[in-house]
Amino acid sequence: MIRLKAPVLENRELGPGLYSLWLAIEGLNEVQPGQFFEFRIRERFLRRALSIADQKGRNLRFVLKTVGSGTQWLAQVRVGEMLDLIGPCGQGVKIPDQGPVMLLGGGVGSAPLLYLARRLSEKGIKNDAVIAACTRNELILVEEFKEVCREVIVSTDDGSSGHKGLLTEVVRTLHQTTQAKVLYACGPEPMLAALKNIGLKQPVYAFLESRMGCGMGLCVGCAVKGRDSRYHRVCLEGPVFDLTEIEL
Amino acid sequence: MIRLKAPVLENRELGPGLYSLWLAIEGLNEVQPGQFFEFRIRERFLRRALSIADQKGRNLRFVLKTVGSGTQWLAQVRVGEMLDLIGPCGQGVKIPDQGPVMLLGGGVGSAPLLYLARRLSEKGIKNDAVIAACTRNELILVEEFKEVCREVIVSTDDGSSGHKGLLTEVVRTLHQTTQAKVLYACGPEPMLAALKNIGLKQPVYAFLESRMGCGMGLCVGCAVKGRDSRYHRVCLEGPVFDLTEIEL
Amino acid sequence: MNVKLGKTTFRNPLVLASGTFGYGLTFPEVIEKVGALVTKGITVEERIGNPPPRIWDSAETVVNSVGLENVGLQRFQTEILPMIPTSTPVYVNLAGVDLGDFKSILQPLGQDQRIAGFELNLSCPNVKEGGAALGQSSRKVSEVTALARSLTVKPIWVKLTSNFCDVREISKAAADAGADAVVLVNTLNALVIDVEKRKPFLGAGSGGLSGPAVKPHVLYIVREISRIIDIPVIASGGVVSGLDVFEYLLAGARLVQLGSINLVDPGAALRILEELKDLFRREGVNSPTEIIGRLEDR
Amino acid sequence: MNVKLGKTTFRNPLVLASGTFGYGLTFPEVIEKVGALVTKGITVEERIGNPPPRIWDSAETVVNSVGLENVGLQRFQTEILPMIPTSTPVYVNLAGVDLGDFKSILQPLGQDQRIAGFELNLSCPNVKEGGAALGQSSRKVSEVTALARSLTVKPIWVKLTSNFCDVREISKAAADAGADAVVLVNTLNALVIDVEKRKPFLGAGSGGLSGPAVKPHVLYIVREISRIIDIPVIASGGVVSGLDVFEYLLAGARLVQLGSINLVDPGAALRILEELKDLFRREGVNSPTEIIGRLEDR
Ligand SMILES: Cc1cc2nc3c(=O)[nH]c(=O)nc-3n(C[C@H](O)[C@H](O)[C@H](O)COP(=O)(O)OP(=O)(O)OC[C@H]3O[C@@H](n4cnc5c(N)ncnc54)[C@H](O)[C@@H]3O)c2cc1C
Ligand SMILES: Cc1cc2nc3c(=O)[nH]c(=O)nc-3n(C[C@H](O)[C@H](O)[C@H](O)COP(=O)(O)OP(=O)(O)OC[C@H]3O[C@@H](n4cnc5c(N)ncnc54)[C@H](O)[C@@H]3O)c2cc1C
Ligand SMILES: Cc1cc2nc3c(=O)[nH]c(=O)nc-3n(C[C@H](O)[C@H](O)[C@H](O)COP(=O)(O)O)c2cc1C
Ligand SMILES: Cc1cc2nc3c(=O)[nH]c(=O)nc-3n(C[C@H](O)[C@H](O)[C@H](O)COP(=O)(O)O)c2cc1C
Ligand code: FES
Ligand code: FES
Repeated sequence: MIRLKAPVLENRELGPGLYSLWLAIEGLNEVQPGQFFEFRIRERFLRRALSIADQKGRNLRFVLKTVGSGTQWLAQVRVGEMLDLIGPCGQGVKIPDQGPVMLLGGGVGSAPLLYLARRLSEKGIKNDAVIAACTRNELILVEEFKEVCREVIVSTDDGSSGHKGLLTEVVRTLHQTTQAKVLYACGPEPMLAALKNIGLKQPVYAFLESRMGCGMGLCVGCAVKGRDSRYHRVCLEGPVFDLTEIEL
Repeated sequence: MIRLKAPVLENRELGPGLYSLWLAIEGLNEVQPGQFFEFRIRERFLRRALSIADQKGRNLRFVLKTVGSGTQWLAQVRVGEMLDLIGPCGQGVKIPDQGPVMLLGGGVGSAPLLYLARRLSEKGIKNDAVIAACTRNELILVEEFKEVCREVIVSTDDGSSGHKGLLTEVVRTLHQTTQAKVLYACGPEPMLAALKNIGLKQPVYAFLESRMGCGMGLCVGCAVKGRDSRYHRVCLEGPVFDLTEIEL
Repeated sequence: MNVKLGKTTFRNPLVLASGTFGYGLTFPEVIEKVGALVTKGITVEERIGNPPPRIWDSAETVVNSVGLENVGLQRFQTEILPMIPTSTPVYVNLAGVDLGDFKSILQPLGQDQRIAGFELNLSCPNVKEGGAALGQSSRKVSEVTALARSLTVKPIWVKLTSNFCDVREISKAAADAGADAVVLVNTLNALVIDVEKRKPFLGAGSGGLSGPAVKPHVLYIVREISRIIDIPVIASGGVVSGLDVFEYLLAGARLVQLGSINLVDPGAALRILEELKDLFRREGVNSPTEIIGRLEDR
Repeated sequence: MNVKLGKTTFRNPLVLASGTFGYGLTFPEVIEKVGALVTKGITVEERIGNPPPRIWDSAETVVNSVGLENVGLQRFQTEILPMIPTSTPVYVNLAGVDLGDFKSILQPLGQDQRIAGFELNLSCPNVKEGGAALGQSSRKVSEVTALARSLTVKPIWVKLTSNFCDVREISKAAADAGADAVVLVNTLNALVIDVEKRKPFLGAGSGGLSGPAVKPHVLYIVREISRIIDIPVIASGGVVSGLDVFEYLLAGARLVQLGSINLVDPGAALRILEELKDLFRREGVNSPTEIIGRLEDR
């Protein structure tokens, strides 16, 4: 984990409030899917966390959704601007030895799964993705997923594209679900909570969010409650947890 | 005095830390030399005051020197950006009925005098200007002054351009000084204080600065001590005061 | 948007805070829309105020050391009172060093028709005597409030400080002595340093901290105290938006003062009022009374 | 950059504040360059801490409600102490509900070679019992300090709160009871509201305010108290730059803690140290001692 300055190579709007940033990162060791960077922003004192969404050589991609002044500031950075980041933070996902793997992305939560899909496909592990969103224009990265997944299933809550219904409902009906050895899910908390309750037999790993102080294990600000009723640090032990190990 | 949004038409560097901004101001009544606008800035809670430096139709010019984060923010605004301002604030200068008038500008203090010179020349009142700065590249607006003044005398503390020496020393030696019916001075406080002591017989009006809260008479933040040992509000009774009326 | 405090009905919960709207002689279009206006602090004798600089700011704070510059009782009566706005209730902020001062002011002004009520400033950090020194002692707050109570039937708001005292005790003392409301809180004592000169930056040596950064702290105080006293609480600290006003109402404030934001935009109260109305619509709230103190526990 | 506090010499006046650098087990390259490190608060029993969310921020503030999450005395002794940094003096921040708690911790730890000293946390706003409730009473501060004094010969710093009390009196009590220094001040009580839920935003209900916005207020407190007590003052509040440290030294602080800024940049202490050195060069200062308390009057 290091602090670095990285120039913005591209900032593109993907949908309403959804932006894709490519940054050039120098002097960085390997990064893992699930890891994130802490971005210094104007307007707020603390950094903001964004997950690695993709990688091309030294360049890293981040996808963000504007939800407050921090992400709004990040959404307006211009090409050439230097961003101040710390990372990579958190534990990367342990890439499983065999597939098939199923990736479940809700909303902007699909972003970190793209990088996971890429790494899986590089290792020759079969993976299918369900990319879900409330509505059509909030679906992100579908074309990119198609490049690295065996199959990409799209679903929207309002049926404006792909399957109609909540991601969890769709997942239940898919034959890929039963085939998968392991599932990775990233999305809003209600989605993760629902996934817990649809009786999947396989391990499900969830990419969690939480309000973070430092992202580096210094402050214990990022607690998430474990099954053992203790708090775990999302930034240090996570952000990826076995879904059965945490309370949602 | 109104609050308005005004687009930046031009932002040009004039010298080290010196910037000229042109803004398009809609829906504004006449403005007077000596008046100023209060600019909303990022990074600081209170507005920052800049004097009107020139006017062309609906467009107003401001010249600023970067001294802190407020002026630094203003220095980097881009063409097309909308600024939030309140103004015109303060009392304008009463344009005298006859000349010659002498204008004494030190550093960025020359800026508001340019607009005064323009208004004087429009009224056909002869005026001479002494434009002073520490060194050559900090001299501003000399060409513009030449358009509207009878004579423009340049002086620098280090002699890198024009007369060498402090503005007050130069002023003492000029024949224009004795001819002038009235003088207007704007510059750093030590310059104004020195002017007080060189025994000028004519009235000298000083354009003052002070740390302001509101710029509109609400807070009494902008006090300057008068000869009567009372405080006067620079924003409301000023910013232009008879030099003999104030303590420096 | 009506809200009642004692027997008085205010057209909305917004109050322009003392020292940030002068004597209310400018911007009538703003004043006529707010619930009330509090004047700059008045003292028996004219005060010229503190030496400059008097103000400093950061992104989310202001530190001021104006120091109760005011025209004094006599000129206030002769020059200001005749011009004071009639479109909105005007509360006169009163400052003094001792009981005698408050008596000198309240005897002539206590029954004046043009004045809606009084805010006793027992909390100014910018004067050497009186001000916060009074407000840090329950006994003195009690004495001054009781004296004021005996000299006027108009509403008495007691504006308190949280510096170097237990404002919970002080608030109780004010309530017990007959205050109609407490105003929480005046600016926090603050020091700004000019490193080059190795001196305080402000001419007065120190000042009072206000602005959005203090809001979470003042919200806490407002909630604490509105739970332990029986008289209404008026909030003052860091309001810049309708959302902030909503929060203070939830935390238990009955009226909410706007201070520093007026300096940035004298029309801020109008914007904040619109924001508050929008929020009420969105949240299905019909009147401030519905939400005052309705912050639930976690 | 050396500075002495009692018999101890620190390599420079920078101290990493409790709760913002864990137990000092990461970033050794930073820790070895500062004057001292204060650990996260330790309690007798393990504490799981407060429910999330635990942190909120604005441009110039942080509000946290971590709530003394810690491994407890026993695991601290067995798991943490053996790994604690030796490159820099480590002060252990201690929290407790009553005298018994402090006794339980100080009896085993009081003479431990690996510990440079103790910071008694009588000021945590994020726990229901103990914390600030102790620190708001001169008597209790006196008792806890005296007890600690009797159980260790190591330096005792007493970390105080300015909320709902007169921190001047409390500081005197700590000094009289044998503290080696007071640390001024812990976070200010703060409430953040989730308007949609009409509940406090933070899981614990409320939290503590820190960050650059509090600096002018804490500077004021540091100057006031360093003038009225005979033991050294350690400043804690809003430091983000070398200039801030310089200001605290001028105001009378002997050591200066860095808190929230560590969360933004764990290497901040190194940058701040360089800035301070530059400033010393520019101002012709050879040692912190030359400027401590040397703020002139206006
Ligand atoms: C490990 C990790 C990885 C992440 N990766 C990504 C990613 O790849 N892409 C992405 O878009 N996001 C990601 N996030 C989330 C992202 O960090 C947050 O969206 C961001 O920090 C929000 O900052 P903000 O300043 O925009 O919003 P804030 O203003 O801080 O608000 C954030 C949310 O909290 C709520 N909130 C704040 N204050 C209050 C209050 N007083 N009352 C009620 N609610 C309040 C807001 O409503 C909002 O929904 C990640 C988070 C973590 C922890
Ligand atoms: C009526 C009026 C008209 C003006 N017109 C112009 C104009 O036309 N052009 C122009 O360039 N300027 C003008 N000014 C001045 C301009 O408003 C100021 O330069 C500006 O407000 C500074 O803001 P800032 O945020 O850049 O600097 P700040 O950071 O606010 O600092 C301003 C100055 O105060 C000092 N200062 C601040 N805090 C401290 C501290 N703690 N210790 C010591 N010193 C401190 C700084 O060193 C600096 O010199 C005018 C001012 C007035 C009142
Ligand atoms: C410039 C200025 C002058 C003030 N003058 C007074 C005053 O005369 N009397 C008083 O009781 N409060 C005074 N205050 C305090 C405000 O009324 C208000 O209580 C405080 O600023 C906190 O609110 P805010 O954060 O909204 O500004 C003053 C505040 C400022 C910024
Ligand atoms: C996330 C966080 C956790 C903290 N935990 C503790 C603690 O355990 N014990 C303590 O005495 N102070 C704690 N503090 C207070 C800091 O040590 C410091 O006194 C305070 O934040 C003010 O300084 P700052 O403005 O530099 O942050 C904590 C502060 C923060 C931001
Ligand atoms: S965010 Fe600070 S420990 Fe996780
Ligand atoms: S700046 Fe507020 S009265 Fe002049």
